[in-house]
Amino acid sequence: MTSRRIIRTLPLAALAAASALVLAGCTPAAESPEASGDPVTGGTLVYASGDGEPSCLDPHVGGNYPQALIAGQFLESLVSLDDSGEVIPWLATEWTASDDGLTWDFTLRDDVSFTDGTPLNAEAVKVNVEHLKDPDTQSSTGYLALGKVDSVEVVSDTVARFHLSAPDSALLESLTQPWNAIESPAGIARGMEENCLAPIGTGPFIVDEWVPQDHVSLVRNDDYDTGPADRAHDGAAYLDGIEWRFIPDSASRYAALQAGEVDIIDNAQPDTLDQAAKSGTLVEIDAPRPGASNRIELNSGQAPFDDVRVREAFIRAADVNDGIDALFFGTAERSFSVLSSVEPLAYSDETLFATDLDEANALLDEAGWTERDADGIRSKDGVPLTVRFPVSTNQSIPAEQSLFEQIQATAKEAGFDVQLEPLDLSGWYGALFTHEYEAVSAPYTKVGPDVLRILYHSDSITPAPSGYFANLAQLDDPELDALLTEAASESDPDARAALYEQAQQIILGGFYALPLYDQQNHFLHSPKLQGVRAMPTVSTPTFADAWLAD
Amino acid sequence: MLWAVATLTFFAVHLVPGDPAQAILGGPGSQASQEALDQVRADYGLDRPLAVQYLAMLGRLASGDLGDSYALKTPVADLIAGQLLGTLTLALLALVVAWVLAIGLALWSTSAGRIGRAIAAGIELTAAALPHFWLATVLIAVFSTSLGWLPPVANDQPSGLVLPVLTLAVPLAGFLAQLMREQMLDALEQPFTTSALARGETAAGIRLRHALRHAALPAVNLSGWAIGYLISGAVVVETIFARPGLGRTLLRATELRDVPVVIGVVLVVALVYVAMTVLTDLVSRAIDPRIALEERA
Amino acid sequence: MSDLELSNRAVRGRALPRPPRAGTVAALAFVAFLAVATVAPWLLQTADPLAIAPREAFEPPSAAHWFGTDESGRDVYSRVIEGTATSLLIGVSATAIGLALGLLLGGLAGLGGRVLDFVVGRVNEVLFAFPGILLALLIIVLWGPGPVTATIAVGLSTAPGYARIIRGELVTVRSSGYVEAARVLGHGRARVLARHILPNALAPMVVLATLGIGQAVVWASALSYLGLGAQPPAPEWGAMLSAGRTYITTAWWLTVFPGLMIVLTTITTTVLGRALAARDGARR
Amino acid sequence: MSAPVLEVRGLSVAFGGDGRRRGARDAVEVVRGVDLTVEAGTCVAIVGESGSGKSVTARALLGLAGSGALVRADRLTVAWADRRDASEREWRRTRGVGAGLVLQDALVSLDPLRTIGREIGDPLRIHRRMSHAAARARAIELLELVGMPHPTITVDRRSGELSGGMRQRALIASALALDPPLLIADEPTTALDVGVQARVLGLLDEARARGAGVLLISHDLAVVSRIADTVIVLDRGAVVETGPTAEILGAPRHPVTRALIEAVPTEVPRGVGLTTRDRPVRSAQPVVEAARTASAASTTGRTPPPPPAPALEGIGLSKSFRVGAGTTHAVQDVSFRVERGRTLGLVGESGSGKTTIARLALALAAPDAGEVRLAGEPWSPLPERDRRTRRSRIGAVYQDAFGSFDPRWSVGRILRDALVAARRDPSDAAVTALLDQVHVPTDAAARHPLALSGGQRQRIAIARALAGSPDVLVCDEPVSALDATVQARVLDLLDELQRDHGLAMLFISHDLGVIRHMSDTVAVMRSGRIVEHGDAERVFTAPEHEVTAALIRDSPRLARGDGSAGFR
Repeated sequence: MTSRRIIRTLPLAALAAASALVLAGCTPAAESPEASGDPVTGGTLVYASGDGEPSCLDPHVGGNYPQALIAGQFLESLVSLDDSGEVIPWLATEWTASDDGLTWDFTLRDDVSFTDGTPLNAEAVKVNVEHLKDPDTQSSTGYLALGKVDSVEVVSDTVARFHLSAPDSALLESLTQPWNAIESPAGIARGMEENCLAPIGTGPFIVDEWVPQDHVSLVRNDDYDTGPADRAHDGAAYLDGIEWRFIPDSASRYAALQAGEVDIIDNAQPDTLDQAAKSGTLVEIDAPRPGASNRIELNSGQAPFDDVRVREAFIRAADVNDGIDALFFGTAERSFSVLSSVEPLAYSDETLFATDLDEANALLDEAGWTERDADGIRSKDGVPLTVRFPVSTNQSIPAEQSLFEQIQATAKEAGFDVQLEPLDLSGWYGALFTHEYEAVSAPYTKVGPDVLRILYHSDSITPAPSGYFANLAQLDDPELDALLTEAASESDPDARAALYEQAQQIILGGFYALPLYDQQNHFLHSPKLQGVRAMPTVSTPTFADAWLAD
Repeated sequence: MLWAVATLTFFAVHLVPGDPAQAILGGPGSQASQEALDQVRADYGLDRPLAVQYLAMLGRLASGDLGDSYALKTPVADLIAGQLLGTLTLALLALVVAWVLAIGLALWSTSAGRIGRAIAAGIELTAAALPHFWLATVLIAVFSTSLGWLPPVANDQPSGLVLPVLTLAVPLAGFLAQLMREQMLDALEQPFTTSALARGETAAGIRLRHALRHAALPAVNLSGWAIGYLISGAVVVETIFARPGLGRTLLRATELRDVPVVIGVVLVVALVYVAMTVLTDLVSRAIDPRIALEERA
Repeated sequence: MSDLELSNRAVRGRALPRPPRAGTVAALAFVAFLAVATVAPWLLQTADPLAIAPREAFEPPSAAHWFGTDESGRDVYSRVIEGTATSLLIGVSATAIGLALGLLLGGLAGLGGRVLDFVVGRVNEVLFAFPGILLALLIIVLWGPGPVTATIAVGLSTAPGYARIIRGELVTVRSSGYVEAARVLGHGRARVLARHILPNALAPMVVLATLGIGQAVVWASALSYLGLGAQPPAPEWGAMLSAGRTYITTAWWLTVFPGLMIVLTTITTTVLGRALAARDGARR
Repeated sequence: MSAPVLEVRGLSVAFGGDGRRRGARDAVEVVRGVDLTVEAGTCVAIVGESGSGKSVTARALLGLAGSGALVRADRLTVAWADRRDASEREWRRTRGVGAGLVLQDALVSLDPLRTIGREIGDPLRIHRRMSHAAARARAIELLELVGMPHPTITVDRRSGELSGGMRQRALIASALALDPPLLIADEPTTALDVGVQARVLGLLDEARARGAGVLLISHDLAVVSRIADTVIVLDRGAVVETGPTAEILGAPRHPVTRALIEAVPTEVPRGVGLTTRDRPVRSAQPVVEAARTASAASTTGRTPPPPPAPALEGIGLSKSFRVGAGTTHAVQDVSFRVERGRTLGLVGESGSGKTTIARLALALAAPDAGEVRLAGEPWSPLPERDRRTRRSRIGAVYQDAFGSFDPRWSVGRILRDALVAARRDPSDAAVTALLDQVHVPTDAAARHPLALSGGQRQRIAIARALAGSPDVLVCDEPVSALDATVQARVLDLLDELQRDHGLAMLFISHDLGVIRHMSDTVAVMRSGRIVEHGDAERVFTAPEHEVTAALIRDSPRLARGDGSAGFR
């Protein structure tokens, strides 16, 4: 069996020096006091999260972004990504794939133990994969990412062999995600209830205590010496610990940061980013999430958007550029791709999205929507041109909801009756499951372009038992299906890139989606906090190298 | 009474669209498999008829067991026990502060002239009309962001309680002050006020020793309602000030369709309400023996 | 969930401070303003309340935009005017629902004899023990968010308060001298009920309802904050208030003006309610 | 002899002038140039109808006329201190120390939320800076002084927990706490039962005997005549007559005084009018003669031979109420008859069961035992449905006329409603006729009862009762809330109506004088039973039961000119 080495181990020391100053995506908001002086050991960082408090700290269970945010502090993955999107070693030092792409060998570091003393070995990896695939774990994100993994074989103490049912070009990218991080088998064995309260990993911090609705206390792992290959320094973290607080109200969160009650906040709102930039007293980290961009999917599965002319008319009519500028205070850049700008394979085509009201009107006339009522709403055969747009109040920030209102206003000029329906999460999913929507915005975070297969492959129209389906545009195109399937198993990077570009051309050219901007992921922190960076994987911040300056 | 509350809540929550099995498996949007859903339904007895589930719930409640949270998988009793103190502290402190503010305002406004009274009435009405969420934001903007006196979110220090308590107390004080002012003015027109003045009592003495008692009476009676009002307000206040508590627990549980937690919280709130009602009843009887007399008549 | 107890005392209280005449006149003037804003908003508006102009977003109050512009560059003043109808509709309908249900419950308790009184009394106690917001949340998860649900939710949660007061009124009126006098004259039960008991027991409800409208608007705005308000882009004061709250540090005018309308409406309804009560009380 | 404890010259009190702010509106003077002197050890009474300014005068003497009042006096010396233009602080030195005030109805004049010990102790605490314990001890002494039973227990009670008499004593005790040289008592006995009334007057008399000057304010000349040395008659804010009690009562000079004296019904024979001034004499015969004739006619049964059955009859009536855990027997085995054209007077202290009898008679309550018969036919056993059509046969007049009117209705509507109930044509003419009958101007039909005087309201209530041309009229304390002269006019009206319509009347009152004046036969009640029953004249002149005797003894009587007043 010949195997091709995909990636090499990197000299850790060299990389540390290189990335110490280049903090991924970190843009000082102003002339902030530059990171000066040597790292300081000690101190407890207070992190304020605006995301919902997880019901379980183990990201294997369920698997959402809030879990990823905190899990990144105490769990580590087999591999990571560097700033350029290349896969780099983490707990696994090297990996090889068989030519048929069905067998992968991961060589693990032999000097790592979980914080409960359990050694990290191939058996542990096997237990983790089995844990993720066990229905009792109720894993969703991690489970999907390992969809093609059949089993894990313990080759030796340090070599774990993954057996796949089909080639998976996205496997490594999937394994970088916190939802597929490696936990202590002994920890998992305690059962879900206990493991949810304090999962045990190999990361720089250890879960000490979780006071529901208030905070999670993390303390330093003094024995820590791992980290992804691009980590800034060796050894344990500088911080004594982290107090991870949940402050759901964005205004309070920002006020708490201003008052010095907390050191860093996530989900910073556009107006506060603007304010912070002007005042120059806070530092911003802009780390767009990977996977899909924020876009409005047009339901092509039913009238009126089953007609490409109507879809194009909507996109031509909806004027979003000025709105994005005003509402996001210049913190969000208009996107013309369905993929996040951090995805190297993202394909963008601005020409398709130029606003043109006359064109929109012409297209609608051509499509037969010629009658207009007193309000200017078009109709065809007595059926009004209605666009039901369920909006999740949990997922869309106020600025985004305002943007939708502006789309509603501009689309109306072409004769669309956009009905915005703000709904809570349950109601929102309910509207999607019953297909009571013509347009919807649903962010999706995943590492790598394989997210396109999840979002636009016709298989994803078939709902899961829960009613969930990811292909909200209901895009059913055999040609696209074939491209996405091929890309997912194509191991040659260039060929893969070409396939994905073709796929994206089909999606954009068919006017199935109106891209808006990247999934916004802004952090603000006090200048005291230094050495923090967002992981190039799913853009969660890591505090392994962070310190609090005096 | 608690039984009725539990029953009502049980059926109300079961009317809510949404599959509890789904809620158990990570909430809406999770991509749980059919097997997992079936498994959970069997485990939690969700496949049994509603009546059976209802009886099972009553059985558990009767033995003091509130069940396990669907979302957190921990016993509801533990969950609530951990949150109750925070909310009660907040609500009771707010009640006390509201009382103090209301008494102060009522004493001042009844001794002030026409213009003073009009101003007081304006203050009261405005205070009573302030939505909690707005007041909280303004307080944070003024006292934390601009002045930097107080922390904008709850912390371990007492200073962290000031703004949440004020947010809850100010609108309530508006209500109470209106009520107390009216009662005081009423009391000041009663013949016993003339009697007391004729004994040489000072105007301040009349207000403190006579009118205040009369004003306090209806306000005491209102305190049971006030606790319910404050706990309702706590949903918003705890969210804004990031305080742990029942309000946030309830909001979250409702969003997640976490039936046992919703029932548990409602029961506890009802219990607090009942306790408060009994207490206010005792207090008002102590203040006013006429109540007991009237009941006998 | 409300100041009903208080309002009732205001209605019953003997020594009501009668609002100064100037206050009543000002309140009436404001009501006239609200009436115009409801029926013919275009008479007062300076701009299209729905017309967006992203380039003119977040402009502070000026001669062109009296109350400034919002995040989409819409004229806040015109939106506040436009929102009057919706907001008042929410307030009025919520109060109407609460009152109707309160009438039913209170009527059963106050007129239906001992057993019914006891049963309804307990039901009412149970409803009272429910925190209002929970009732609202339950109703909202039942029927989904939106202005209609919010209205129903607020209405339902005020019902126990009304029921309690209506029962009290009925019991008082039922044992009053004039009801006895009517019986002595030989009038039948139905006539006494229709001519004396209901009109007199329900007269104070007009005042209570006036007082309840403002509070209903406030509660509905709280629901808006929790993400369960009116349909965008329809302007509604509560929804505007909660939407503007996001920008409170950068654009104060977004919340201050809708907030002012709510407060003014509440004050106005209260002042008028009291004026009514004073008039009514003078006749008693 | 030392200087008087109270000397007032030219006292004027005006309201509503708004002099402080605008001065544009004219002030209404409610007290005009009153002169007043009270010597130590004497009692001076101010008498007048409501609105005559007597209460305002009393309050002005303590600086309590109210914040809107303008008080002027040439001389205002209270307890030897000049209090003209006194500051609030100066007034406080007078209040409680120099002068004590006793108001009407201690239920509202004592703070119902404070123990009477504290209320009595207040002056001690305020003026003597006495400790709480010492004040309480002194309060107990004071309660003993006023004859309060069990003072050590009652000192910790609140006014609501005490009976009316005990409350009034506590109130007097609080006024006496610092033994002030002047005691001002404003209607101290109104609304009290006669027994209690007598004891309260006795307490004031004792204070006077101890050397205090007492200023007694009352609308009731009979009360005043008991203890007052001097009487001052006030009318519309001005003194119209003043002099020694005996002189005033014996030889009243002013018409107001005369009206007041005439209005006292006690000694006026049945059927004789109490008023001569306002009402035109409707009969050609002299009033007295006419009355006597009518009275004689009805008693001797001039027209048709004695009817087969009494108009209203109660047979063995019993009624009890559950009160808390116990049962109150409001009425026990009571029987009575009221004949056509005659009046049965029902008298007794409050709580004796009088009102329950009225309710039973009106079939508003069903008796536990016994039966009420109307015109010889069953009345109380009927189902309400059958009774309804016959209700117009029996009318009712209550003490609180105003409360018996629907607050939303005008006088006309009230009367039309009554006509409808009686199946009569509710025409304007019928309403006018009813108003004529009770001597109320016809334009009152358009007005609201609120706009009428107390006497007019009671007349409207009577007119309503007459709408069905009843045979029987049940009057429950119909004049108790009215001023003496108004009371007199209403009583005269009832008398007249009885004569004109041959009404049988069940007349209930706690006032012996009224009962005596109105009744042909009298029943005396106590604790739910009739203890004495008989011809009115006989009962009053030769009471057989001790309850009756005590009632008669305690009843204030106008000592007409015999110079011997009350307790002397």
